[in-house]
Amino acid sequence: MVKPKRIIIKEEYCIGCRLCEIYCVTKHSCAKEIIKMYKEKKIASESGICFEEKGSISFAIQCRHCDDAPCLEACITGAMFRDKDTGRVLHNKEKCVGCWMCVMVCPVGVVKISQSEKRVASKCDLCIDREFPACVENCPNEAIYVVDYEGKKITKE
Amino acid sequence: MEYEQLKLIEKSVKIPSGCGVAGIVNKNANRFSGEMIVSSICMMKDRGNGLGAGYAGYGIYPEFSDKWCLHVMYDKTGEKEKVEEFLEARFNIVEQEPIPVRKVKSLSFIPVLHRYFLDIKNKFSDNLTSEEDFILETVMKINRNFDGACVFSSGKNMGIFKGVGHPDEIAEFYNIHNYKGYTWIAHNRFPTNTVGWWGGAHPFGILDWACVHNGEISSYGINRRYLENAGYYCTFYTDTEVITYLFDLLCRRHKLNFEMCSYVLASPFWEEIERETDVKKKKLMKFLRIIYASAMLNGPFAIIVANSSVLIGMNDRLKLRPLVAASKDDFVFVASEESAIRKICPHPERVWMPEAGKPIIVHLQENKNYGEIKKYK
Amino acid sequence: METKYLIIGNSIAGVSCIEGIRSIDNVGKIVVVSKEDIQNYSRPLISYYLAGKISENSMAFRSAEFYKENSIELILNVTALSIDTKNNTLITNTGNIRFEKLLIASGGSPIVPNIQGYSKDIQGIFTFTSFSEAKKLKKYVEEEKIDNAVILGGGLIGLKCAEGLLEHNIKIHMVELSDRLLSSTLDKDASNFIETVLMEKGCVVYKNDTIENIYSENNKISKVKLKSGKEIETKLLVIAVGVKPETSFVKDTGIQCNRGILVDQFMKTNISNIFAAGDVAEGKNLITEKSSLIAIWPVAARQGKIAGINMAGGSAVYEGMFPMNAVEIAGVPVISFGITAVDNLENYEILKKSDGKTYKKIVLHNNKIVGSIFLGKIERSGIYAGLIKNQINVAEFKSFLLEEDFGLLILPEKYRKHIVVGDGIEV
Amino acid sequence: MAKSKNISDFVIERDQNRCIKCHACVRVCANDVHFKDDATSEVASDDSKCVGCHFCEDLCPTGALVIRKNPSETRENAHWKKEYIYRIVRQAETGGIVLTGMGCDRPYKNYFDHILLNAAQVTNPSIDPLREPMELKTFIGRKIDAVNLDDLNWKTTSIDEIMSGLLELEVPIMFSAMSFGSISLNACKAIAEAAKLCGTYWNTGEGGLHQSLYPYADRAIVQIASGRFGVSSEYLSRAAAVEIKIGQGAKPGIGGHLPGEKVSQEISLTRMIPQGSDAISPAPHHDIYSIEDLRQLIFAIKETVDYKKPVGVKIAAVHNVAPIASGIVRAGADFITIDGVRGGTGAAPVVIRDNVGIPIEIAIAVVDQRLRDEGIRNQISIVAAGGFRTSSDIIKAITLGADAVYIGTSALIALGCHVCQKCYTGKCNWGIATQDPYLTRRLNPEIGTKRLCNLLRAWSLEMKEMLGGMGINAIESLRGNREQLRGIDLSEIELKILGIKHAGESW
Repeated sequence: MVKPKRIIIKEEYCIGCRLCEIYCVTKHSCAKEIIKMYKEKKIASESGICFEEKGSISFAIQCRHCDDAPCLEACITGAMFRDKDTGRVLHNKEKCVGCWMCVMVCPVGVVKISQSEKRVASKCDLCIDREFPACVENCPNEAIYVVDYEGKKITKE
Repeated sequence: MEYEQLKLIEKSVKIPSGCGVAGIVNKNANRFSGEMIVSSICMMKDRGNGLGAGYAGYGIYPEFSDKWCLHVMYDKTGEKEKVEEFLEARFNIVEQEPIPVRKVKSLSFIPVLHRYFLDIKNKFSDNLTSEEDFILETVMKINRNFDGACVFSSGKNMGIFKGVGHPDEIAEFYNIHNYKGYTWIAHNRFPTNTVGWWGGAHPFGILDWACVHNGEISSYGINRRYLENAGYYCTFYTDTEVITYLFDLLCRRHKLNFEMCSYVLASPFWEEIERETDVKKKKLMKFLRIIYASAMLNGPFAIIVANSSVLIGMNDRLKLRPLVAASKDDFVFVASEESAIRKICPHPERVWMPEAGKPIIVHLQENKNYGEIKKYK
Repeated sequence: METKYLIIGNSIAGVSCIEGIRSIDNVGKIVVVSKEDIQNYSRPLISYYLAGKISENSMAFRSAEFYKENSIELILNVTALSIDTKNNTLITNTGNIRFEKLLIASGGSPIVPNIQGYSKDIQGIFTFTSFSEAKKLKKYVEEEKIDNAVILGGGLIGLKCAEGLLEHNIKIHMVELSDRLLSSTLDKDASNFIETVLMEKGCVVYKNDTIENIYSENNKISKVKLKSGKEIETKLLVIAVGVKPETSFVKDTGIQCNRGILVDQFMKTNISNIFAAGDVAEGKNLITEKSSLIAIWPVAARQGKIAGINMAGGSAVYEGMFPMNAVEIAGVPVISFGITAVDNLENYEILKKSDGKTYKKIVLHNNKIVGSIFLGKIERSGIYAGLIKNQINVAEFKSFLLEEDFGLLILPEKYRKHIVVGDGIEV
Repeated sequence: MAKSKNISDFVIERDQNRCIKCHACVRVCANDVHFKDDATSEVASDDSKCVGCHFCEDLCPTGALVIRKNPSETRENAHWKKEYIYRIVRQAETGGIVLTGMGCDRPYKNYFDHILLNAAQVTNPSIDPLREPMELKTFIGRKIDAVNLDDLNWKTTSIDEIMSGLLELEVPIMFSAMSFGSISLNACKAIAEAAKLCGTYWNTGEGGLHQSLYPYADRAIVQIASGRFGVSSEYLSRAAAVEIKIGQGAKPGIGGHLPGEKVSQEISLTRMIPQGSDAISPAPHHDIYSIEDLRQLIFAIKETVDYKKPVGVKIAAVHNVAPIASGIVRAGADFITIDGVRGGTGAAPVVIRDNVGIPIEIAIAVVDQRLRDEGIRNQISIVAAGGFRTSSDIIKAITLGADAVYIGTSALIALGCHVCQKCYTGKCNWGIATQDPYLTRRLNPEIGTKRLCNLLRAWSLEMKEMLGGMGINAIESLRGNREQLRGIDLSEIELKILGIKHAGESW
């Protein structure tokens, strides 16, 4: 199977600014522009990121696209599936009925309950249509970066 | 392309290029008339603008071969008496006379030209480490402290004849054809940096050394300050001066052989040094370049340097000035243009171009004590 | 008929087994037999179907291409009768099939207790485990315009069926044998929450009670009488007391069974080329360290896959899992793990916290989490599943376990680094 | 004490229709300038606490913030400028020494802006750095004036001894002394890694060498200051070179001062001083009261490092810098570091930083000339430090006679510093001049290293262009080559001191 890219988190460089969340929500919103989206409350989706902070340590974690993903096994509708060409674990909002089995088994706890009208699961799709996920692209301190399957860092240059 | 056609083309196209240099050496030290060098340098008349030319001949004073011969020029304010007084205090003046010259209408501002054949007084010579340093110090004193006077040649059995004018005029003025020498170098000047002043013409000499140079030394500023550190003072307002003094410092004082001298003056690039396979040579190249960093000559140049036992031709590290060499029987010719060589030796046995930074070193068979004799390349 | 791989059962265990086999051998012939008549459907979705939330054609959890791509020969309406283990042959109602490797994934069938007055052909009495039953029930409810129903059994199936019927605004009478709803997964406090929510929706719950006899008129159910003496007029009774592993066709075939078919860590039964997986199999329970029957979807999926890999000559080990449940009842999401209701308290430790709308309970046994309940707020509860699976000692951060913002940051650094920096982790 | 009458230096303008109330600025400001109203999640700021470090402005995802100088003006007065007035107000309220960070910010003439470079034309072609190699390689340490015959015939090993005592720099720029303590460990790591990658050296400053920096010790110049922080024989043997710090450009004559808040556990370990105590290095070395004492210390260190590493001395550029330098050379130092008045500091009294010391341009000129007059210039290297802003400053410094330069402030700026001069508070929002883990994590050393390598690469490319323009293809021919410089609008005496001609004079 195709091996997915991964986001590596260096918690020692996360400065706790939470810009990753802002850009994630913006990218996945219909407004696609920060001010418009936040101002007109058109927050169409929550970010795929869970931000955690305790004292001077903080980090933002999102779906790990695990090789042996427990959520793929627990999903009763086939909404959670592995995308053939990119190897990522993706979630099909239409098929999901909101049974929360994926929320139950995700060891990283990054599957959220969507706040939009249809209460279904919601998680990071590693910005399927972009070379670099919005969170990675806008982290001011490279606390999160993308690596290919062998673990080699993928950078702009 | 036939040689004759080549000559025609050259005539028609006016290429304003910098100075012209030429040098001839007879390896068996057979002396020959200065006529040869004159016709060779005059071939490159277009390489000069008539504001300077000059010749240096070796072996021209056989009768005073062991005497130090100073050529001194005094302009109007020149304090000739004071200089001579100063010389009498230090030397026994064996012979002194005006340098024999001939009237040449086109020359102007002609200074008083005099030559002295000297023996160092024994009260000085007893506690002297080296005669050369005494002469050097004397020349520096005259040039710096006596207005209007300047020593422009200070070797043994050799002499420099130079002035403001075309090479043929200067040759005629000094009757160069009357002298016989085994090594001659000549220069035709296109001065840009300093106005035509008789002292500023090439060749530049100190002790036995004489140097002609086509090009510009962009590292002049640091070379000059480095030389002052070692007691050489530049008074001729031309960058060529530093080359002569550097050769004296490196070869005579520090006893570097000429190849090492080229590692300092035209240091190989660091990449080249890295690529060098001979460990000792590599370490030496690197060490010389570190120790003598301020002596490196930067900027484009083609130089011909001579002393009583060697003729050297060298280009800068990028060979931004022409220099070509040829040889026939026991003669070796070096010049800015092949035409200057072909003028006096139409069919040389071998013609070649020295690589950037790699010197041509021609040693005379007689063994002279300048540096370790290295096989002629 | 001959095949290399034969799979009995076409639900998640069977499908995962196909994926397991094909990950090693994508050439060997696979035949799947199913007693039902639909190409692929997800059993837990039948309650969403009943509630009208999803239509029939979105019941499938694998598309038709799945069967084509993996070149699966699916034979429907086949009931397994017996297994001739010596000649590796499965005897079914439509003929015999020789196999090299067999997987028994027949799942479970509803338990129907014998109640006085019950008989199979009385109309209006249903069980609720398969899609065909759900279709019949939905049709019956619509046609008969049922307005009240009795559900025997307050377990997961009973509640999910109740929720489905509530959508048809039917008044529900739920009869539960034990002292609380969802007794197998929740404790008293949590099930009280559920009970109050159901009552608000008009559902009546009778605890410590059961049905003593059933009355019917012209062969259609009319009334039931409870042990407590209460009588309820109804035209609909759903029996949801539980499920037992479908091992009828395995009797006297030499395959060892307890309640379910006993399997080792490679999902093998005592007969080397016969495997079992899913609701029918008894695998290792991580918490009790013994083998037990855990009839839940993720267990069936994992067991099926591991069985498939081993059947195809690969080597995969089933490290064991533990009971876990996620369900949303009347808008209240509930997630539970492992042991939640503990009777003797000597070496267990209970951490509990609840405000009006949420309830959180952690059960610890010598500083390791052995069970938990999350009601109302369930986000990030999977982290606790990870802690149970990896048997992490929680002594140092015990005080944070009930915190609102409990997250990875509180976990021991080595484990956190593995999750944050390392690649994925399976539960 | 009545409310402070000090007015704030900056005002923060928040564009309300850009602000999306994401509270990033509230979370990150170490000076608590921004705060939010929990109920309405509105964001406001307290101008008086702002130091103008621009971190929030840079971070704001919608560019809603603009930091502006406080426009409120005192009456126009060429003598009583606003900053002098409010410095007295502050001292009237505190009675203490007013501290500051960074380098002197007074508008004294910057001589680099009054020196013009040469270019070669017609008679002398400029060299194209894209075609021909341009060599910036520089060697720092003690050399000899002339090679002697025994060396040439390899009878002695003096060639190896001399070569081993030299630092080989790929580019004549090194990272100046900034101790672990005044700057964060991440900053040190970024600088050390960059020095290693770019083939140059970094100075540990007087803060000792932290354990995690041992892998970069072979590229470190370790400092021995009057406080002797973290000095041990291992410290010396691990490093590439040793530098005895006598003075610093920003605070000549006084010692180092690391405020207690910045002395964390890691620092107390590295410096071998109690945690939280002010790290004061006394004004004079208490064992160097004369040039002979310095000579003894130099040779004591040389003995420890078995004469295999260059031992240098760092002095501040003061009035008699030339004779001092000459003395230091004769005392056996292998290189001299001269730190000009514009040199930076983590903490120093503002009156000393702004009024004591002379500009580095002049110091280089006079020291180089003095050593040449005494004929000892070629025995040692001169490293200039203090306020180099561009590669042209560096080229001019080398042309005046320096062998190489130290850059400090410009390196910090590459790491993110905005020269807000508040390093002494230890609350550097950019994670550089601070030990607070909440702030130091903001400097990702991998990014820092990349930015520093880019800076060195950019400057060396520019230097090669300038060299090529002058028709020189090796830095050795530029060092001390003052013919290539011309002064502009400089007085006779200034030209004489700098040893350069005025623009318009030809050779």
